[in-house]
Amino acid sequence: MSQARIPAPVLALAAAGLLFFLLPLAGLIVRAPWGQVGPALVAPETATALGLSLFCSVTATAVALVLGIPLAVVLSRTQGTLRSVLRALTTLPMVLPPVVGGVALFLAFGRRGLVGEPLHQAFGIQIPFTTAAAVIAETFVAMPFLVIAVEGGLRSMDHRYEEAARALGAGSWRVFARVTLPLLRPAIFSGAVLCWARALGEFGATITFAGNLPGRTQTIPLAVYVALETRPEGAIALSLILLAVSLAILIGMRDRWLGSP
Amino acid sequence: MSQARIPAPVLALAAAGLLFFLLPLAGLIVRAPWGQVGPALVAPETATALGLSLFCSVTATAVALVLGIPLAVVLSRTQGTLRSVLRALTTLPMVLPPVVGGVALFLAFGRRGLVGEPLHQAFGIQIPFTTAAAVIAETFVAMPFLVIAVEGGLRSMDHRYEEAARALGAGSWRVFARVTLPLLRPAIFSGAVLCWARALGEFGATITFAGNLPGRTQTIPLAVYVALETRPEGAIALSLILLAVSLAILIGMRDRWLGSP
Amino acid sequence: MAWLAVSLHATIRVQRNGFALDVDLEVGAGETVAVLGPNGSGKTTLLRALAGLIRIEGRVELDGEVLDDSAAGRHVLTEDRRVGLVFQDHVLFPHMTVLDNVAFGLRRDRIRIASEWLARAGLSDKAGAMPRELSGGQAQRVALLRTLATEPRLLLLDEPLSALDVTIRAEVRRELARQLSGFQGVRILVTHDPLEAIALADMLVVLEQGKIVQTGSPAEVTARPRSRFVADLAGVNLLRGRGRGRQVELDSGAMLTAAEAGEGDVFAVIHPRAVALYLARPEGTPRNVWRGRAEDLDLQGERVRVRLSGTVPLVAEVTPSAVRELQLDAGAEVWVAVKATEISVYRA
Amino acid sequence: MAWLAVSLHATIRVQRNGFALDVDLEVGAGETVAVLGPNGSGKTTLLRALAGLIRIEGRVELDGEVLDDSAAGRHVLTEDRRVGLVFQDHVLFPHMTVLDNVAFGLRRDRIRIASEWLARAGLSDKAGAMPRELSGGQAQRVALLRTLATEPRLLLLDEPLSALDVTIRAEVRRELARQLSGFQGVRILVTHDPLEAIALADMLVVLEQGKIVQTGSPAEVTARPRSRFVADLAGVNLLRGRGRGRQVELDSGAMLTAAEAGEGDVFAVIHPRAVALYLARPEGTPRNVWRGRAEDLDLQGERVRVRLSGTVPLVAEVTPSAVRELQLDAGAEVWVAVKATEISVYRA
Amino acid sequence: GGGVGGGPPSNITVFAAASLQPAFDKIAARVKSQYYLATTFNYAGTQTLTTQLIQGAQADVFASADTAHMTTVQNGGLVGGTTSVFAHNKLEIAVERGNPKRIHSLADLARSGLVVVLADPSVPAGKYAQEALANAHVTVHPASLEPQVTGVLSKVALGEADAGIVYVSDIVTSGKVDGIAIPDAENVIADYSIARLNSAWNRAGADEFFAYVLSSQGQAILSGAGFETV
Ligand SMILES: Nc1ncnc2c1ncn2[C@@H]1O[C@H](COP(=O)(O)OP(=O)(O)OP(=O)(O)O)[C@@H](O)[C@H]1O
Ligand SMILES: Nc1ncnc2c1ncn2[C@@H]1O[C@H](COP(=O)(O)OP(=O)(O)OP(=O)(O)O)[C@@H](O)[C@H]1O
Ligand SMILES: [Mg+2]
Ligand SMILES: [Mg+2]
Repeated sequence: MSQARIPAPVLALAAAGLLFFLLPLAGLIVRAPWGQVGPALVAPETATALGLSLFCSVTATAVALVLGIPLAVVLSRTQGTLRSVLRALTTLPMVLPPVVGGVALFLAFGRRGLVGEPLHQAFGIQIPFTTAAAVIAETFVAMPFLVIAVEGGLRSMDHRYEEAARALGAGSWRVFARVTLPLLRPAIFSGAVLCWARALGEFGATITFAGNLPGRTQTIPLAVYVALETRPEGAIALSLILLAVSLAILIGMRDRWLGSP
Repeated sequence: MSQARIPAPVLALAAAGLLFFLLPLAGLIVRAPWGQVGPALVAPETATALGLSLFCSVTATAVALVLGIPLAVVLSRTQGTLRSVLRALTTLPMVLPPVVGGVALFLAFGRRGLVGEPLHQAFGIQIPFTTAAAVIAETFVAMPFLVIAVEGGLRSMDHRYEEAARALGAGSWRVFARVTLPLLRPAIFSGAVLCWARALGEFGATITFAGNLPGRTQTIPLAVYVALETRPEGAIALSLILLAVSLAILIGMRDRWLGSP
Repeated sequence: MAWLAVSLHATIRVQRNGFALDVDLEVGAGETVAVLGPNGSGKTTLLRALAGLIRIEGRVELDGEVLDDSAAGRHVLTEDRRVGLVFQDHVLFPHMTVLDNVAFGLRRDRIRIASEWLARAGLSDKAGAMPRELSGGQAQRVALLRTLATEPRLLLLDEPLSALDVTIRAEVRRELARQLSGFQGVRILVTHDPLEAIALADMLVVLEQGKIVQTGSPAEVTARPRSRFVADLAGVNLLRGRGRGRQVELDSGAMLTAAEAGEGDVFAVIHPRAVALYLARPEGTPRNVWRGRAEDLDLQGERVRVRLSGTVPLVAEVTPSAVRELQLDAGAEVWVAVKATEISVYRA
Repeated sequence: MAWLAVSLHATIRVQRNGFALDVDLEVGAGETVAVLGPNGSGKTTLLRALAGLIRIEGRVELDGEVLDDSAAGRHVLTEDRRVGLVFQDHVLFPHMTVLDNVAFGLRRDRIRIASEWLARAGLSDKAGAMPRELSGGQAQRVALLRTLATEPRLLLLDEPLSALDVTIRAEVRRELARQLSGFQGVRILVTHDPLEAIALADMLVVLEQGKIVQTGSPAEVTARPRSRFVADLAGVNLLRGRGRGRQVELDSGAMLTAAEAGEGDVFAVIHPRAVALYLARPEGTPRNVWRGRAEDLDLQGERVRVRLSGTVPLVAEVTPSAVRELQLDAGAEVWVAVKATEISVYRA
Repeated sequence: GGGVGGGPPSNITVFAAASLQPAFDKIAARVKSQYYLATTFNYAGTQTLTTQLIQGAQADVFASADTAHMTTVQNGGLVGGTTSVFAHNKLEIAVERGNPKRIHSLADLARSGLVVVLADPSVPAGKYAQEALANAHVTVHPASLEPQVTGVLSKVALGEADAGIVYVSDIVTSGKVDGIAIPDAENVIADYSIARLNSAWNRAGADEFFAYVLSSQGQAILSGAGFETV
């Protein structure tokens, strides 16, 4: 293919943009306390925090898929003002400072929260300070990315496939499961990747709502924050490990999964 | 239109998803220290911080547009492994815990940083602790959202428009400015909204790299953080003001701007 | 309106900003109706309304069952209507094999029945293929099978052949004709192609701007076009005027002599073959003789169509040898003659 | 190969997984070439290669200027070629007015020149309209103007009429013919429609699977088809066999008697009109008489096409009255006769 | 620096631990009216401030919540004068208003069913809390180890945690929780340290601020905010 040349100023700006991303990462790598990476890597706490990070971010992504895809479907059917309002409401967790997000989660799911209080009094269930709380915090912050990506996919989807399925006698569930979902796969996947990445880096809401307990709620970003207090070098080493793992996962994902719908 | 019914379980999950977003927001509103909202609203620091927040987030979005659209154009032209690698690199700032992102920005643009040091020695320019630093921190964290949205738009664009323009004798710059950019408008706009929302809520990288200087780098999320230390009610009141402003802006945006390309 | 013992009764009104569809339709069991009309005349809208994909004002009754009745608030969902819908460009599910596509609408014994349909159509070897691996013609045939396999009571075909190659189209049209002949329900076929309509339909319905402007058997409709669109379809010249005995006064003022004309507003149809061209004024029987100018010539197979301007703008169809003899060229001045007996006049 | 004093010389090879285009083309100044071929035969690929939108192996020379020469590593960018490209579905810039679309390719006096082009085409009143407000035919005419306004040396048209309504198509075809007649460069027109090709082109090029299988004037090509595709286009029966004096031995084993047959591999063409059908074995001149079975009947205007199976599978074209007399029906057994003089035989 | 009745009021930048905000804001107001010296604060966690200073941040005064970070900054050659401890802070048990869980001593924190939140041992408050618990021979299973004292405080204030160990000054500032005193025998004292920095642009102003914090007026303000004076 001989595609249109990219104009030189555009190329230059793109290079500047890439550099803007790469320089800080390069800084981390160049100034990295490489001596600390080895010990950090073998430290049992690292493995625990990394495992917990992956577990929580993957679970949060799964929850976001289960709740977010239906929400996107409903959003994509709305019109006009209702649509703007719903869409703005789903975007708000992105704007809310994460620490306040954590406070908001307390107010909803905490021991004194709107839902948490009856839950606590009826069943003695306490959500804060558990791994579940970490998952909830990450889901709250990261789900908007999934919802927005899937909704975009739905809007640009060819709805005649669904119509054809209905004309063939498929009920609403069958249309959704056998036609809509498979056709949405690329949008779902790219939304899930964004959501997962955001969940993996989540800090503020998690530390507020789930607290910081190694092995239970201390994900890598929390461990990094704590380590910054006493051994900044170790914190950077830990961040590099997180980056390397994410980079490997992101690159390992098949290109075709990431394609536009 | 009589569109396919949404299956009941999907509706139920969507309601659960919406509730999941709305409950914490409702918690904030129900438990809000309404008595404090008034004073917070009229406090001169609030206006300063809000103005700074809007200024920084809008500037960061502008920078992200200038650097991110070209980057997305280049990304959309790459194939195979290179594409995966570049795409993963652009996604990394999402994964990096923001505080570490701030440290990375020091390592790149700080007085001792890769670029900052020569800059400081040659021209005496210092980036950290300036409003520019706040803009840089927000751009670093928020730009990936724009890049990924625009790249998606580019991939699903009909490239025959560009081919038609070339066949009409338009050089690469004219094709880009008069055809590609206008056709990309919806994707650019929706990416810019995501980017702006993320920049508006940015905290970790900003406080680390730009510091917490009222009137210079203290955006609302930073003011909220400081207020949480001493008067948590004020902090929540401040967050509510931020939420209300963002909600108004998000709803005010025309629906058609947000449509998929 | 009394409901007769026929299979589909529909009174459909759809209002959209700037467009209104307003159609009454009655079709007998086992009949094929071809719906023709210019772009944007509402053909697709009509099919979508019958399929239940859009809400209508009015009433649709199929085989005694009321599918839509806006007065009674009744609306049967598309999936419960047992209608079959075939789109212009197949719309096969891209993520399923051909076999799974055909099996999609079946309830039980799905794979066996779908395989049988494929086998009957000679497409067994494509059962495991994905839609993108099929040629356009094969894909459209599979789409047809997929719909027929569900044994719909009402079959709706929206330009099923128009996306196909001319060379494949004849083949798929043959197959369609064969399949339709074995199908018992009501069939409604939207098409742009008059040949397709005439080959496949028992009745034509011509839509323009959301209204039915003409309906009848293919022979009736093409013999007595009532609009420019139908005249173009039938390839004839359509003139409009006022009848005065055996004369027709055209809107342009020119007079036409026909075998019979009647009184009042009339249409006059002249087949292009009946339009004769001469270099000199012809003497003899033709009553209608004017001067004209050949605007352009269009070779169509073994005939040349000549578009004439002048007193009465017409299209003439002549042989290539006539073109040579007359030394016809765009811009040439000629005499135009039409025999009175070749002009068919009927009430507007 | 010696380069003659004609305007376009192209030797184009494009390799894609599973598909290879390999074409040599020479076109004189002011000539129109129609490229025909089944779906996927590489017609669009050829135009894109000429436009410089894909890199090729080989050489393209236009009016003495080398646009592509893979051996010398030369590749002139599309925007510097002065080629015009018109797509099947107009591809007007949706965010610009009609006037801005037409002015897009102009260098100076853009608005004035664009307005003139629109005025000449009678589209001045649409100058301020956005493309979505145009009908399909108008949009395609604007797309054509937009390209012609840049005065390209090479005009590439990729099925410019196929997205249009049958009724508008004739009108746009006329306009296209008029515009093309005023255009001095080389024109290459991809089409599916044999009528269009014959009406507009000086030379036909038939592509199949990336290779040119036949080339020549419309009359030559349709008179002597060399492939099933061309025979279908021309609407004739094509048979293949070995010539033995006046006999042709078909691949199926049947023998055909022609006026002249020659020796070696040959094609035999029989026009459907020359195929006569009888209920009883005909006595008399026809040398070629077989039994056959009417597989299906296809009404085409005032003729009926009958597809026959049997010793020699053929298509016959008869009048509707003949169908009634013979009581022809799908499945009817008939006698098939073809006069030896109606069979044209030529070397394969 | 700006003298009384002198030229235009001058300005200093103070990097201060976030817990000092209530006291330092008052001090700044006084300094401004008495010396025409405007103060710009950069309040953040001591650790963040340390990172920023090491990365070359310009500031006139640094007020740290412990001596360890001050030592780090000093070892980096960034301190331009003497360092001085200007306040102490004692630990207290923070409980919900009205003390519904009836917690009266460190030993009560070991009760099962209580949600106790501590600061992480990597921050001074956490380290001191551990020392205090060790002094009292109590083993606590915390629900969370907060990297910031605020985290402990806000969780108790919101009622999500039953108790936490924080500084007295935090309880005074917060006003949302009750404090249960820890006997001196078990308690640990934190030292707050202040210094003028090498990078100071306004040395005179920095020294004025430094002196005011250690003056009796300054100490009175700190005392009012819950700190123990030196
Ligand atoms: N989704 C839609 N929303 C609004 N208007 C529409 C929509 N689809 C079609 N229309 C309008 O409704 C009218 C009828 O359109 P319809 O598609 O039924 O025409 P059609 O006869 O099928 O045309 P074609 O021959 O182009 O397929 C047109 O004016 C069209 O612009
Ligand atoms: N972008 C592409 N990438 C890979 N293969 C392609 C691409 N476009 C076309 N092809 C393949 O190249 C071959 C030639 O395609 P081309 O579009 O040139 O055919 P065409 O003759 O124009 O067909 P049509 O009549 O359908 O327009 C086909 O086998 C097609 O599948
Ligand atoms: Mg339609
Ligand atoms: Mg093509």
